[in-house]
Amino acid sequence: MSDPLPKYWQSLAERASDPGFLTQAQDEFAEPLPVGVAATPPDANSRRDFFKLMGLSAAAAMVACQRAPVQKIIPYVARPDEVTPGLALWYASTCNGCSARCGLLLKTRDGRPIKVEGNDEHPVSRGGVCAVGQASVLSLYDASRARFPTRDAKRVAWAELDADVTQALREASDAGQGIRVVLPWHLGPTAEAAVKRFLAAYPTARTVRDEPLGELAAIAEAHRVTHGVHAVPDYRFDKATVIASFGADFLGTWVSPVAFTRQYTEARDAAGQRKMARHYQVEPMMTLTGAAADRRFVVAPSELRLVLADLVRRLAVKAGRELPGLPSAPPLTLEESAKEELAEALWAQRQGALVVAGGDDVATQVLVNAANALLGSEGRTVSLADGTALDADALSLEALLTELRAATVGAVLFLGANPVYTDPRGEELAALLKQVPLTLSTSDRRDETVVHVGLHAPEPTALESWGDAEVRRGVVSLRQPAVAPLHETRSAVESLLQWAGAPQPHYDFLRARWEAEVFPQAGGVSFSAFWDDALRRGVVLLPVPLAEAPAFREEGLAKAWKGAARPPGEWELVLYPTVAVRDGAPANNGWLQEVADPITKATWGNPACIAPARAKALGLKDGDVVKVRAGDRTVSVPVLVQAGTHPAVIAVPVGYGRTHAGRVANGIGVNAYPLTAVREGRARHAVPGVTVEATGARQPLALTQTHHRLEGRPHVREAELAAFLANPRAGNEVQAGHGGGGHSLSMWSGHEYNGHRWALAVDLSACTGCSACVVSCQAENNIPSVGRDEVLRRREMHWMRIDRYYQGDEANPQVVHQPMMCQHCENAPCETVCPVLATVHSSEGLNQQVYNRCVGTRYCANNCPTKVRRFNWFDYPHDEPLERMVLNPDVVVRSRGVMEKCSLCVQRIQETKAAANREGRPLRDGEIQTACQQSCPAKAIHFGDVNDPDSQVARLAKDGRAFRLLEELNIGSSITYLTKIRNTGSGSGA
Amino acid sequence: MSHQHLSSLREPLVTEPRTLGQLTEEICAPMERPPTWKWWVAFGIAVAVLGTGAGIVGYQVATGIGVWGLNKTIGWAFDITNFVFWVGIGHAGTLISAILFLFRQKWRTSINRAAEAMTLFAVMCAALFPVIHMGRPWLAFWVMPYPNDRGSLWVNFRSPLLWDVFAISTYFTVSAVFWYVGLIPDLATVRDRAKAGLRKAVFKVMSLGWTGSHRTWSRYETVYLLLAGLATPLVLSVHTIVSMDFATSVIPGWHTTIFPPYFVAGAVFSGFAMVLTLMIITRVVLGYEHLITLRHLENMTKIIIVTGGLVSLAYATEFFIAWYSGNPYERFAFMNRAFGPYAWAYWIMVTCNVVSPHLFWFKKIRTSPAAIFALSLVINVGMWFERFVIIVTSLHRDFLPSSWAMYTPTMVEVGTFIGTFGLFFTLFLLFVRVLPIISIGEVKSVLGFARDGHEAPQHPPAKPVAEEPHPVAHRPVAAVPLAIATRKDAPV
Amino acid sequence: MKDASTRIPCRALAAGWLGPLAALALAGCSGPVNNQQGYMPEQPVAFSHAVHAGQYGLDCQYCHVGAEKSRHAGVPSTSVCMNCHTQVKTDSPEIKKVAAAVAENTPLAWVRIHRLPDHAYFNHASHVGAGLECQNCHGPVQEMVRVEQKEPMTMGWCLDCHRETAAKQVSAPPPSAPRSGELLALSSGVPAPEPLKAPRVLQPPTDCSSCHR
Amino acid sequence: MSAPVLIGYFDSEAQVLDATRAVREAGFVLHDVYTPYAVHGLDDAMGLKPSRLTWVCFGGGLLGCTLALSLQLYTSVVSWPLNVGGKPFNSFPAFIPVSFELTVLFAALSTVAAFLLRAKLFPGSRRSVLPRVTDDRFAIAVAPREAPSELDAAEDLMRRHGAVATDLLEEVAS
Repeated sequence: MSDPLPKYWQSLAERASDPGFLTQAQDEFAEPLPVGVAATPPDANSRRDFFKLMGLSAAAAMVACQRAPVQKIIPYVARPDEVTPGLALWYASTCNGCSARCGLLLKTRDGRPIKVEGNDEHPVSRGGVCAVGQASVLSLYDASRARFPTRDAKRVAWAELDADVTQALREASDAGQGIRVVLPWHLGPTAEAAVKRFLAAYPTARTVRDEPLGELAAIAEAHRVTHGVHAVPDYRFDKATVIASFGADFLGTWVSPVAFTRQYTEARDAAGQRKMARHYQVEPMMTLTGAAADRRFVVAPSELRLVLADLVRRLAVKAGRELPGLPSAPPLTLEESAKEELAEALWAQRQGALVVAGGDDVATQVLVNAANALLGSEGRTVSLADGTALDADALSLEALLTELRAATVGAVLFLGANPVYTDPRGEELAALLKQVPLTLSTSDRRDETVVHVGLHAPEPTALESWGDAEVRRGVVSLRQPAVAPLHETRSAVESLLQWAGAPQPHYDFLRARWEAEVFPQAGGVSFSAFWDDALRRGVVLLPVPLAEAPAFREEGLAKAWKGAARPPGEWELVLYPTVAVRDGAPANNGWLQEVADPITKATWGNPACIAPARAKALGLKDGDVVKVRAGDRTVSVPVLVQAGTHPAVIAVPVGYGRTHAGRVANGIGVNAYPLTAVREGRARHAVPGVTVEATGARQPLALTQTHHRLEGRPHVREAELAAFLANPRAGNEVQAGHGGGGHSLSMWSGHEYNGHRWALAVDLSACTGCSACVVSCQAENNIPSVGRDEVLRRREMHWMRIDRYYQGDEANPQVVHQPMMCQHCENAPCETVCPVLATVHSSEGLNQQVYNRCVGTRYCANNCPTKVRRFNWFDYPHDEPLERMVLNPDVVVRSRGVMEKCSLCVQRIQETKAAANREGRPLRDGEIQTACQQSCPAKAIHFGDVNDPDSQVARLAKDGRAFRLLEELNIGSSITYLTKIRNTGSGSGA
Repeated sequence: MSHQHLSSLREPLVTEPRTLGQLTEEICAPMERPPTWKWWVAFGIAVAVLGTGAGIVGYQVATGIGVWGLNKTIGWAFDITNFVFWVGIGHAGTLISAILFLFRQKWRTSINRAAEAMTLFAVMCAALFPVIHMGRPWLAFWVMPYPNDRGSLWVNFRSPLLWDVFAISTYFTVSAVFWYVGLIPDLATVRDRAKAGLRKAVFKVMSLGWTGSHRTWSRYETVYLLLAGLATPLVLSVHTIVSMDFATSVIPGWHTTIFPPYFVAGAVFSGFAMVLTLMIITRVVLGYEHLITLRHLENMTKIIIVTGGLVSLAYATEFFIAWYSGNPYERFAFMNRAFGPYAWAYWIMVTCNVVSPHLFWFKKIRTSPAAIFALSLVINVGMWFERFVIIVTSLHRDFLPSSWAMYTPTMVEVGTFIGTFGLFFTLFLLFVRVLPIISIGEVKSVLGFARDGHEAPQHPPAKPVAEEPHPVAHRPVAAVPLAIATRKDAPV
Repeated sequence: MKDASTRIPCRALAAGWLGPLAALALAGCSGPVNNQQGYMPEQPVAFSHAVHAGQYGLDCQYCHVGAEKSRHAGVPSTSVCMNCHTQVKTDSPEIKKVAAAVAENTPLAWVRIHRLPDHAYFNHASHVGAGLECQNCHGPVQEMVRVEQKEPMTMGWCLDCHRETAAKQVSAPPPSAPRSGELLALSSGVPAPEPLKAPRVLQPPTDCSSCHR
Repeated sequence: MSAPVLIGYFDSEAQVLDATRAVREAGFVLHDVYTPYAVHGLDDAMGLKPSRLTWVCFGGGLLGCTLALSLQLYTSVVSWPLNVGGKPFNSFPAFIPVSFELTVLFAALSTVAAFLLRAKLFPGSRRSVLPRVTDDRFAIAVAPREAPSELDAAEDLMRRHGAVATDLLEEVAS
C-alpha cells in the first residue's frame, strides 16, 4: 500500500523536503463538507495559500479583490430517507476493543461514523467508554487496513478465496488432518454459534484459544480447578466494602475496566454514601489501579503468590478452617504488620470483601478463589453464576505447536488472533506454518501473522459489522454497523458460515439466532418489535433465573503452594499491557499512541520502568537504553525511572515494536513479547531471572509531563475519610491568598451573566486517570496527533490532559490525578493580553478562542496560569483522505499559527440549545454533555449551568469539597475541583 | 550679546580645533571618497549575514513557528528576548540625543547622529521580531485598528502587545523624524559640496531647500528642543511599555512592579554599551579620534557605571521582594532563576551586568578604548542574557508543575538573531557611507565654544581642498570670486 | 519676478507629502475578501427559481428539505426534480439533462453561490426556526431566473441583523419541532406537556463562539 | 517684485553678530542672515520673536490625546463592547499608554510639519543658496528700502564690520 504522505513526519527535514508544501492544497480551517453538499476538492489556489502569498507579496492591495475559486455542490441523486445532510444519526452498538464489550452509541454524520460514545442504558458499562473504545472510530479510517482478500499477498476475488479454502478444508478433513481455528476467548454468542457450525462441518476441526496476556485463561482455568467450571466470574466492585487486588489493574486493563471503574467509584462515594470501600493493592509496579489504592504494598512479582498464600493462611486461621497442606509462610519482604492489616481488613468485612489478582498465573487465581471462598464473598462481590463460560474444549497454543511439529495439521485459520507477534513462540509458529497446506487469517490488516499465511480474508472493523455479546448473564447486547464496509472485507462469521457450507449473511444469521434463542427468553409478542427495540437500545436485559454456582473445592489448592520459593536472580521482568495500546492490537492508531500513559506519561513508545533507588544505584536516567536479556532473547529498551516500582522489577509494556501494523505503529517502541517466558506450555509474562545491562546509548522519551511533584502547592487537595466525615471542608481549608484568607478585592466590578453560565466540576476522588476523556476530547474536537518528535518537543495538542502528581516516598508514593482543561476563568489572563481580540469572554461565561482571528502571538499561552493553550506549530496533517473522514464537521480544523484550547464543547452546547429552542422549552440540567464528561467511566466530570441553582454543577460548586485553582490570582476559574478523599486510616471508614 | 559662561578649566569637547571649513571637509570627506576595501569587506559580510537571516526567516514563515524550539509551556524565548534586546539597544540613541540635549550636555554632539541612527536600525531589528514571531505574520496588519466588514472588529487596547505596537511605531517615527530634522542642515552642506549629478540631485531633494537662513535656524532650534522634550518621555515610555508585556502578566517572575524603571535602566545600560561598541569602531576606522574623544568615551563609561548600578539594584530588589512578599510562586521563580536548570544563564547575566561595569572605576580601563570596547561587548552579552533569563526561566516553571518544561533554541532561532546583526550592520555601514555621521552643524557650534576659550593652535589643514568653484545655487552670481579666494584663509 | 520656490509651493508640497500618504492609503484599502455580492454563475441546468418558486409558488422547503431541521438547507437530490418532471415538460432539453443524470446515477454539479468561509458556522434551522424568511438573506429568489448573491454575507452584515433583532426584542414563532411528550400525548392520551406560556424572545447571539468554533 | 538684495559675507560668528546688530541699528531692513550652524544670540541681534511652534506642538499633542482616547473609547465601549478578561468595557487605565504614545506622535509630527510648512521646506524646493553659507561662511542679506545710495551705505557698514565680500542679488528667498 502506498502512503502518499507520512501522517506523522519524523523530522522537520522530511517535512521540508516535501516539494509540494507551499502549493499543497489545504483550506484554511478546512471543514470537509458532508456528502450531500460536497465541495470540489480545494485546488492549488486555496484561500490560505492566497493569504500567504498576499501577506508576502508587495502587490497585496491589487489582488485583494480577487474572487475565491469556484466551488461545486454535489447533491445526492437520490437521498436516503434517514439522512439529512447536517444532522447526526446515532446507532447503539457494542464495542469490540477488548473482552469487556461495553455498550456504545455511534455518532454518524452524513453517513460517516465520527464519534464513539458510551451507551448510558448499558447496565454494565453504563455510559463509559475507555480510550481504546473511543479511538476505534479512527481505526475505522485507518489507511493501513487491508482493502481486499489476498492469496500470497496478491488480490483475489472472494469467490476464488472461498473455493480455495473450501477445497483445502475438505482435503484436510478427508485426510484426517487437523483443522485448527485460532481465536480469542470472547467472540459473542452468535459468533460462537458460527464457530460451532464450522466445527460441526469439519470433524477434525478444533478451536485453539489464544489470548496474548493470558489473564482470562488463568481465571477460567483456576475456576475449573476450584469450582469445576471453565468460566470467568462477574466481579461486583460496587458491592465491595473492602477490595484487595494482587496486581490486577482492574481500573486500567483487567477484564472489564470501564465497568469496574464505575463500580469502584460507587463503592467509594464518600460524599454521597458517607462510606468508602478501602482498597488494598499489592503489586510489583505502579499501575493505574495501584495509583488509586488507599494502601499499596510493593512486592516482587514472584512474591505476589506468596503474599496471597500467606493471606489465605491467615484467613483460614481466622475462619478456624484447616486447609490441606498449608505451609507456614516463607520469609517475605512485606512486613508482618502489613500482612496482618490486610487479613484483618478483609476479615472484618467478610462477605463485603473482594479479592482479585491479575496476571497469567493459575495458582495465584486458585489462591484468590480460596480467599474469596474463605471470606464468603462468593455470590456477592464475585459471582460465578453471573459470569461467562469460556470454551472448555479449546486447545492451547502449545498444543497447536506440538501438532504442527508432528505435521498432523492440514489447516490453520487465524480469526482475530496474531500469535506470531504476541507469543514468544511466534517465530517457531511462523516457520511451522509454511508446511501447512491451508493457512489463513482474517485480520483487518496485513499483520505479523498474515505475512506468514497463504490466504488473507480481511474482516471489517466493529463499526462496520454485526455482532453480539453477553458480558453478564442476562445482559445481551447487539453490535450493529454504523457504516457499510469501507473496503472489500467480510466478517469472519460470514466467512466461517461460507466455509462451513452454510452461506448466510451475518445479519440474517444473527437475527435468526436471536429469534430462536434470545427472543424466547425475553418474552413478548412480536419478534420484529423486539428486534427493532433491541437495535435501538443496543442492549437487552433478559430475566435471570436464580442459579446455583458450584461450590469451592479445596483439591487444587495444595498444587498452588508448589513452587513458592522466590526464584534467584537480581531482576524480574514484568510484561504488562498499557491502558492505551493494550496487547498491541489497536496500536496503529495515532490517538492511542499519543495519549500519555496515565502513570508513566509516556507516549509513542514503551520505556521500561525501573525503581528510582535502583536507577540511582546503576546511574541510569530516563532515556538510557538498557539491554534486557531473558534466556536467549534480548531486547534493548530505554528506561523510565518510575516511582512505586519494586527495586527488583523492570516492567516493559507490550504492544509496541509492531512491524506490520501500519504506518503509525510500525517501528514505534520495541516488541517485548519475545521476552515472555514459556512454562508448562503457557506464556508467562512475569519473567524472573532476567539480566539488565546499560548500553550507554540514549533514546529520549516522549513524555508529556516531566515534573512529578506538587512542590507543596495547593493545586490538589485531599482529605482522609474520617476527617472528611467530620468536616466536609477537610483538606480544603487552604484558601486563596498566599497565606490563607481568600480575597475578592478587584479594581473592577466584573460582568454580569444573566443567561446561562457554563461550568465544570471535576471530582478528584472519582477520577482514576484512565484518560478516556483525553481521547474523547481529541475525537470530538478534531485535535491532531502530532507524532513522537513533536511530543518530544513538548508540543502535544491535547486540549485536555491529566496531570499526575506523586507525594511522599518515591519508593511507594501516593498518586493523584487531576484532569486539566481550560479553566474558563472569569477574569481570564489570556484574554487581556491578546492584541487582536481573538480570545474574549462569551455572554455565557465561556472563554472563547476565535481561531480565524488569531495571529499567533502566543502571549495568551504564556499568560495562562494552567498552560492549557495549544499552539499549531505546523499544519498538522489531515491530508490522508480516508482519515479526514473522522473529522467532526461541527468543529473547524485549525491551521498552523493559531492558538487553540478547550471550548467546553461549545458546539454541543449550541446544538442542544438550538434543539431546545426549536421545541420551545428550557434546557434541562445534564442535557448537555461535554465529550470528556460523556466518556468518563467514573462520571468524575459534571457540566452544567451554575446560574441554575438546581443544577448539579451549581450544587457541587458550593460543596465543602469544592476548590478552584489559583484563587489568589483572582482569575475566577469556572472549573470546580472536588477534594480527593482517601481511606488510608485504620478501620475508620470501611 | 554674550555666550553662556564656560569655565576655562573645561576641556575642549573637540580636540585639535580647526576651522569651520576644515571641519566640514573632514566630516564629509569619508562619504565623498569611494569606499575602502575594508568597508567593502565589512559590508559584504554584513550583507551575507543579512541575506542568510532573511532566508532563515523566509523558511520559518513558510514552514511554521515549529522550526523554533518553543513548546506548549515556553511560548516566547529567542524571539522576544531579541526584541527586548534590540529595543534596549535602541534606547541610548534617542536618549543621548534628547536627554543630553535637554541637559545641555554639549559633549553629545559628536556622537548623537550615529547614536540616533543606531536607534533607528536597532528598532528596525527589534520590530522584526513581533512580526515574525506571530504564527501568521501575513495577518500582522490585524493589530491596527481600522474599520472593517467584520462588524467592525477592532483591537484589544487592553493588551500590552498593542501598547507595544503603538509605542514602537511612535518611537520609530519620532526617532526617525528627530534624526531627519537634525540631518537637514548637514544634508544641505553635503548638497552644496556635491558636483552636479545624482548625488547632488538626491541631497537636493533630501535637504528640502535648506538655505541656512537664520529665521529658519531659529525655528529649527525651537523644533529641535520640542522634539527633544517629546522624545525624552517617549524613550522612557517605550521601555516601560515593553516591560509591561511582562509586568502586567500573571506569571511569577514577570508580574512585578519594578519592571518599568528596571527595564529603562537596563535599556540605557545596554544602549550605551552598544554606542560605545560602535563609536570605538567608527572613530578608529574613520579617523575621528579628535571628534569622538576619550572624554566622550569616558563620560559614557560613567553612565554605564550608574546604570549598571541601577540594574544591579533592580536584581537585588527583585529577590528581596520575592522573599518579602511571601508569595511561594515568586520565591520559587527566583530561586529557580539562580539555582534552577537555567542558572548558568543567570550567572552569566550577573557576571556581565553586575560585576563587569565596576571595572570602569579604574581610570586606566576607563581611558583605554580597547578595554572599553571589550567591556561594552560583555555588557551587551549580559543584557541579552538578562532578557533571556526573565523570559525563559519565568515561563519554563510557572504555577502547575505538570507543565514545567525546558527550552533549547534551534539553529533557526540563532540564525535569525545573527541575521538581525546583518541587518543592523548593513544599515549602519550604508549610513556611514552616505550620510555625515557626525552632526556638522552642531559640532561647528561646539567648535565655536572651544575656540572662544582657547587660543587655537596653528596647524595645517587636514588636506588640500580641490581648487574648484564652490557651487553657488543655480543662479550665477556676478561678484563672488572673493568667496573662493578666501577659502584657505587662516582662521580669523 | 517669481522664484521657483514661490511659484509652485502647493503642488510641490502636495507631491512631497501627500503622495506617500496617498500610496499608503491605497495600500491599506483592501476590499472584503469574501464578499461575493452579485455573484451569478451559470449553472449546469438552467433551473429557474422564478418559475418554480415565483410562478408556481412552490415552498422553498419542498426542495430544500434540511432548512428547518439541519444546519444545511441542502440542495435537493436529483430525484426530487423527477417527482414532477417524469410527467411535466419531459421533452425540454434541460429536463433531459436531469433525467439523464438520474438514469446514469451521476449527480449534477451545481455551482455554489452562497458560501461562508469554512471557519464560520451557520445553522439554517436556527434561522428558519426564528422566523426568518429565506429572502432575508438570499434575496428575492422567487424572482431570479438565475440565482445571484444579493447580500454581502460578511460578518458585519450578519452582526448587524443579530444586533438589531436583539435590540427590537423580536418574538420567535411557535416552535416547529414537536416538543418531548407531544407526540406521545397524541397517540396514547398521556397528559400533554404544558403549553408554552409566552413566545420566546429571540436572543440572537453575538458571541464569537456562536459562529467560530 | 524685483528689488535687489545686498549680501554681505563674513567669516566668523562674532563678526556676523556684530554686523547684524549694526545693520539693524542703522535702520536697514534685515532680509535674513545665513549661517552654517545655529548661531546663538543671532535671534536677539535680528530681533526675532520667539517661535509660536510650541503652541502647535501643544495643540498637536492635545489632538493626539483626544483622538487616541476617543478611538479607544469608541471601539471598546460604543462600537463593539466585548468582555475581555472580565475588565469593564471602559478600561481607562489600560488606555493610558496608547493615549500617551499618540499624544507624543501627534505633537512631534505636527510640530515638524508646521515647521516645514512655515519654513517652506519641502522636497523639490528649488530655492537658491548663497555660496558656502552651509559650510564656513556667514551672510547677511539686507533688503534696501529705497535708492541705490542706501545700498552703498549698507555695503559700507558691513565692510566696516568685517564683511569679506559683498554682493548684490536681485532677490533671494528667505
